[in-house]
Amino acid sequence: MSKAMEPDLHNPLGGARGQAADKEWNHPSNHWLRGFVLDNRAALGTLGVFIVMMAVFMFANPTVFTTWYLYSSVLTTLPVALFVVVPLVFVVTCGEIDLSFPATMGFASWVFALVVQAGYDPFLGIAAAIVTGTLLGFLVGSLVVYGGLSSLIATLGMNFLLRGLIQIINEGKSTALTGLADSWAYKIFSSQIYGIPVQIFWAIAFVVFSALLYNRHRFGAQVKVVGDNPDSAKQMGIDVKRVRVKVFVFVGIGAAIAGTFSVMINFTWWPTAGDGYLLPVLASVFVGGTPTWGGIGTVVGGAIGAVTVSFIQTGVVAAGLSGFYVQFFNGLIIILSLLGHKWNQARYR
Amino acid sequence: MSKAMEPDLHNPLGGARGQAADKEWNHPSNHWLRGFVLDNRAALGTLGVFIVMMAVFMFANPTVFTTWYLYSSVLTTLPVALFVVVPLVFVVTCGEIDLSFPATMGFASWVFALVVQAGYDPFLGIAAAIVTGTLLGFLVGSLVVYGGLSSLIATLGMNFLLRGLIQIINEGKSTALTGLADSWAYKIFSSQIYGIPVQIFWAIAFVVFSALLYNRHRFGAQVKVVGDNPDSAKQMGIDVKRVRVKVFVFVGIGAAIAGTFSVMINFTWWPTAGDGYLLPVLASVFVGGTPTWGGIGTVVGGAIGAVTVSFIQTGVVAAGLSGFYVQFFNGLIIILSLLGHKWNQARYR
Amino acid sequence: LDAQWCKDVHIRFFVGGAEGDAFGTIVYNGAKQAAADLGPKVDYIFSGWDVEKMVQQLREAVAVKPQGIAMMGHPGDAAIMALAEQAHKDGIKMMYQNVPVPKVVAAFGGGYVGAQQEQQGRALGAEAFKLAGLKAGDKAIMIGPFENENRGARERGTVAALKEAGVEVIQLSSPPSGEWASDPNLAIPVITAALLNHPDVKAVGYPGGQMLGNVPTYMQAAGRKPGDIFNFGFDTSPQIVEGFKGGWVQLTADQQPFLQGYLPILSLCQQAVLGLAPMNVDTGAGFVTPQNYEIVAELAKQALR
Amino acid sequence: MGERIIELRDIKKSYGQVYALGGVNLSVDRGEVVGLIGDNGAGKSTLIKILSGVVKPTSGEILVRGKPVSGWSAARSRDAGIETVFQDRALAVQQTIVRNIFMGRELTGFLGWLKVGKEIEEASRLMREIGFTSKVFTPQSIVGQLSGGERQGVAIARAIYKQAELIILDEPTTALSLTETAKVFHFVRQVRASGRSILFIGHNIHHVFDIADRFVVLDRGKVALTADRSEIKSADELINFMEDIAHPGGLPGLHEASGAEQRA
Amino acid sequence: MGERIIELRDIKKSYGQVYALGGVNLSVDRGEVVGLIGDNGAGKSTLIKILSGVVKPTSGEILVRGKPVSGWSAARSRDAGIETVFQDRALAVQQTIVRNIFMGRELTGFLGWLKVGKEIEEASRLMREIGFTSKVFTPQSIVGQLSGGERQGVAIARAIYKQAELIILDEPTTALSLTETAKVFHFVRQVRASGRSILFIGHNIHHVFDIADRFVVLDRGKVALTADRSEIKSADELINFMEDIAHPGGLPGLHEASGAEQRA
Ligand SMILES: Nc1ncnc2c1ncn2[C@@H]1O[C@H](COP(=O)(O)OP(=O)(O)OP(=O)(O)O)[C@@H](O)[C@H]1O
Ligand SMILES: Nc1ncnc2c1ncn2[C@@H]1O[C@H](COP(=O)(O)OP(=O)(O)OP(=O)(O)O)[C@@H](O)[C@H]1O
Ligand SMILES: [Mg+2]
Ligand SMILES: [Mg+2]
Repeated sequence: MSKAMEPDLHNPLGGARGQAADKEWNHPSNHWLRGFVLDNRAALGTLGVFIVMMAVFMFANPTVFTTWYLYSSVLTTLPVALFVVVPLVFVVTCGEIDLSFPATMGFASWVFALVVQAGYDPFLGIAAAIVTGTLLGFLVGSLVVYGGLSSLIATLGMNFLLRGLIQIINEGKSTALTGLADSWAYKIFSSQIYGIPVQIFWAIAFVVFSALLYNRHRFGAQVKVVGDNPDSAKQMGIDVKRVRVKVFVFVGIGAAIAGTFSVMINFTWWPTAGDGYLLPVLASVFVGGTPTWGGIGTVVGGAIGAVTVSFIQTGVVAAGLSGFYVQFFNGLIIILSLLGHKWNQARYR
Repeated sequence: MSKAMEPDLHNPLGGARGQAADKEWNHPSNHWLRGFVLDNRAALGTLGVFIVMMAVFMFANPTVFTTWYLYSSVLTTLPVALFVVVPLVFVVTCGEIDLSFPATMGFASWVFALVVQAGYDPFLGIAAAIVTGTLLGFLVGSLVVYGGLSSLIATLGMNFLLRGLIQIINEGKSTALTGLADSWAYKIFSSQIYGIPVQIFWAIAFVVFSALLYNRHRFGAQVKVVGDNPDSAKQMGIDVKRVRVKVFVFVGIGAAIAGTFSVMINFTWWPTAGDGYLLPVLASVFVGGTPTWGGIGTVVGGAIGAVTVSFIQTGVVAAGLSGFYVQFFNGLIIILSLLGHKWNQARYR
Repeated sequence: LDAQWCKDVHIRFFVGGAEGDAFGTIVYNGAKQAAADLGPKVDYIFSGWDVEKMVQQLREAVAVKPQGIAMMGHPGDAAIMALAEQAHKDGIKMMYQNVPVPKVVAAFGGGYVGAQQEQQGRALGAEAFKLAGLKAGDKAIMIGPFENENRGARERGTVAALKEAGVEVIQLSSPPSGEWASDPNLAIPVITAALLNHPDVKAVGYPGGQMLGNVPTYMQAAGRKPGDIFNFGFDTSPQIVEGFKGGWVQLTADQQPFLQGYLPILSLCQQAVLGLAPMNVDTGAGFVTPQNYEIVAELAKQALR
Repeated sequence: MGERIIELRDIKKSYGQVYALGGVNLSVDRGEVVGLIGDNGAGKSTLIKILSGVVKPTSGEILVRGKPVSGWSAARSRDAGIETVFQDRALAVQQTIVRNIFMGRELTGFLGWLKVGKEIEEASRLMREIGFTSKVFTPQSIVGQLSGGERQGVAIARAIYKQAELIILDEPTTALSLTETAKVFHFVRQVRASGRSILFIGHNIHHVFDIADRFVVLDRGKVALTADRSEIKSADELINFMEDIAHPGGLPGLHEASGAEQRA
Repeated sequence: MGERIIELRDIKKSYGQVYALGGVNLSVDRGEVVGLIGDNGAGKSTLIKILSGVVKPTSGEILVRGKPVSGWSAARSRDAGIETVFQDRALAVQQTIVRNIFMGRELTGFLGWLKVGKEIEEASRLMREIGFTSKVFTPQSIVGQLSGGERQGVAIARAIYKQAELIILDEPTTALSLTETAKVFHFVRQVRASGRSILFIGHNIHHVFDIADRFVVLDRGKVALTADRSEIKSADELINFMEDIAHPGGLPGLHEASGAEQRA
């Protein structure tokens, strides 16, 4: 019997076999900063992409990029995107996708426009829009979840269907809401404070709240578990279908707020309202570092992704390139971000 | 010791334990027709949706739907869609998706237009387009596969990037190929025989060939296995990455042919060529009964899906509804098909 | 004046449509010609006709504080008003194209270059009625982006003019995602279906250059011969010229998109450098018919007209 | 042996045309370890999935502490004090150990906000209790970084958290080494000592024989044998019985192999 | 015992900072059954993944029939006559039994077109050979419809198809009942009788002891013991040895449990 007694390896495999039953837990990264970086690598990666991109633009045209107005103009509509990007991070984490939000934006803001046009207070309009968004989110979510359909295609279908409804009823007519500017609701949600568009404060509050919801609330915890391993979640007594429906409802609410904000910026509701957000919002989520396979994601990363995407067009044009370059740079940023996140993120699934 | 000797169950569980070691294999559905139906339920389901839809349209307007011109006009543009829908069935079966085909269509047909405009034979143009499509497919596939990126987002990015390149170089200018109508290539690929557009024959040949490739060729077998369980495929010595790249190359080739056919219909290349096909083609694949999760699919179903989607718009208009209803019906057909397939298909994953 | 007398001026120019759409390309070429002649630095902006996007692009344009902005009027008075006010405060000269915004112009100034959409559409309707020899009770098809109030104003005008003349008009909406503009072949079955549904239709109107250029294909697919149907529409292009040659197309209202590109830049230069008043030009000048199409043929090939 | 915690009466379950269970009676009393054995496809996993509320039976009755229940579900099963370690382990591999342990019963305070510190503390305690501590891993480590055995540890920690009355272990020693098998056994004994019950499913009859107070043998969806420990002399007796019901006639290949079993 | 089919020399493998293997030597001769045992995470699966070319070693040498090879891959491993039944079974569950058996080596004719009839015939033969036939399932049935044991059957049929010289079975009896374990044993003996070799990985030391001609014990990525059957008297001796290397001092909980092992 040949017994090979070679020296022990300098590696911590011992732990894998539970030898050290009496030893305490120990964080692999003892320094808090290292831990912070490890926990937020996706969001920090997105921030890196954004900083590099802005540095390039600034180098190309320093004057424009040191003008506050440029930023304030982006900050006016950025909130519209943020209110959908953030809930979409939840949806994607949950292992689903929602392509019906543009129609929901259009639908909910239509209700808002109808209420305001009928002479009611805009606050009532906002409430009505949010109720509409909630119901539509519930409808879409139920169809996907209880119908057991692929969310990619089913929500695409719902986007067509809802937009079709809007078109059939409105026959292309838009609604101008010129009186809106004098309302309290406008002052609170859409004016400026010291030159800063007030909607960005609301959007930041929303992002912070959602980030907490994602990382520090039962809802976020369940969304992640459901996206990671739905069978497991089900076995542990989580009502998987309900959690799934809830994320769609969350998108519905976000889309309703986004649509309303958009109408308040433009004083006009168009039957196409929301359509233009489909691709930039989707791109933001993934540029932000939430992967497609579900279970993990980053709300803050998604928000930074939205900022990045918002600045691409502005930056390309300000850097003196013709508008023909915008699509190219959109594609480039998406591909580079994906490559960056790929390299930055360990994958356990 | 209490031994419960209850009567045996009337079920074939015995087989599960290999008791019947000497018995022969036996098909559960002995009748060939039943077997055929079971093996093709997804495609047959799609056919059912199509027939019901056409029946409704025909009921709404019998005269138009008994006119040959209606069909011949659909058959003129349908082949363009078919040449991309079919390879996309392979991509989706392989567990991926390709949203870059519109730009590939545009790029490859641009090369075709350049060659023809430069006075070379259109056959050479077709060859050049196919080479371009192959290379672009290889590029996109390599990026997704070797870069380890999510195909949904990476191909979306590539679509932007390639389209951006086309735009930057052409600055929006289209190319008219007025001489094309007299060429042999046109006669072979784009004229009419007894009132039937000749391109539909090529498309049918392509569908039949691809269906065989899918069901009766090593390539199809490997695509399915890779989409079903890539780890398993890898362990069994299949070069999973290569198979994945190959499906993207297949889409590239299909898109090149589709783009060329599209240019040959009206002798003009636009820098936007192909863009309009993104949503209808995607819808066709899933209306056709190929599920999103990979491993299974149906080429014939996809083709029938393309026919269905082509007829939605035509049917709505012919039935006398305003164009505002088209989107609504698009959405409705997608949702109904998904529900139908869901009910029709057993899922083992 | 120097050849490049406007060279220190910075202008943002809204091309309007998507990169590569037929109409936008000619506008773009007009603007580029003006930039080459006069020397200003011009940023070109594409919106794919998405009105929400246009407003945001205008917001960013105002933020950059160029001397002049040439904006599309599509978002409408209400949406543009606040930004026009800001531009006015910052001393930015404004020009509007394609869709007039009278209230904004009344409040904060600015010029307009483009056809008076509704008016041009009506004129086309009247001209088509005349040239096609239509009578009250005849049937015509009009295709257009009716789902978009502003973009569809022109086609609505045509519909209105024809209806007032007693013609029965069947309206076909083109899909809002612009699929027919990016690939007019996709409309083949739909137009065939409409013609089959209404076999007695005498005239068909098309919303823009790409579709009008594809008329031969549509007619052949529907089994019609040149001259069977009176095809008319807007814009010119090499394909449309071919259509005239083959006898497929009978009438187009040329809204001279080249001028819609050239003139706003010229006017903004004049305002910025010379202090002239903004221009107001109706570019919806003429009709092209089988009698005069040869004049535009060469220009169309170069995407100048 | 004390109160009857749960009882299944005449449970039937069919998947389409396949009958997985054809009328099974099973009960577990307080403080006993029931060993459930049976061939592949006998229906063991199906049975415990019904117990834990994950799968609904086609027919039959479930009684908790003597009372029939209706609307049996995964959540109700856990409320009734039944915890299950499933055969496929059921962990969310991209989440932390903490999130896996508290899956579905997060420690929350006001309005559902998580008590993060409390969770980490509790998770540490649980993991230490079953001996899974390490310098490399913390309760905040991602489960995907753990080895198969370590993951089983997380699953077990999750099951013991809620002082459950009945813990179901579906083949818990599958793919476990001797050392870790021993740990599981140690744990099972501790649970029994604290007056709780265990339903232990396994293929290794030696293991089951060693740990169980009572044996239930499933065969083709039916209970073929129920026997107390005292009624059976050795694991070999059980093994022989199982071979008998599986192959009344006897197959040459099998005897060769079962001989091996007996030799061991 | 005949020709040396494959030999691994000083194989090391690290996953990031984790050393899974730290210099392992292993060889298999023609016609012998080697039993590879070891604790969880000892590196058994990693080692066989290297053998089958699925994982690339960080360093070390692989010799096939005495000749060093370079560019070792899954395909080359199969060409060298090595077939593996992986721990996770590796079946494509939405495909037919035929497609799974011929995965990666489809029977093709002209230009890669499949010989469908031939494949069905061959699959029938293989399945019959290992005793997995049924009235309910045909070679064209979908694997997703099969039970766990039946799926293991498909995996084994796949491995024996190509008259391989060395068949690696990574814990093949895990989750298998006695009956089916016996079947696997029967099959292993048949393979050895036909002059081919087996590398059998398992946790159940009784099983491994019973079947193997030679034992290799892995411990923390190193070979702790290599012994011929003749050198070891009983399974208990092996069990004691493994406990010793795992816990030189001995832990109370373990002795309790290992006592159980010995009793069995
Ligand atoms: N979801 C399902 N759909 C169809 N049949 C199923 C399903 N789950 C289990 N079965 C069938 O039910 C029977 C019992 O399966 P079960 O998993 O309960 O057996 P088991 O005793 O746990 O087997 P093992 O020892 O392999 O784990 C088997 O014939 C199996 O094929
Ligand atoms: N892909 C991987 N990434 C990181 N570490 C890994 C990976 N695969 C295995 N390991 C680690 O390598 C070590 C050896 O694992 P391996 O699966 O070879 O062990 P094993 O002996 O087969 O264990 P078991 O009996 O549980 O199957 C373990 O510590 C494991 O955590
Ligand atoms: Mg089981
Ligand atoms: Mg292993």
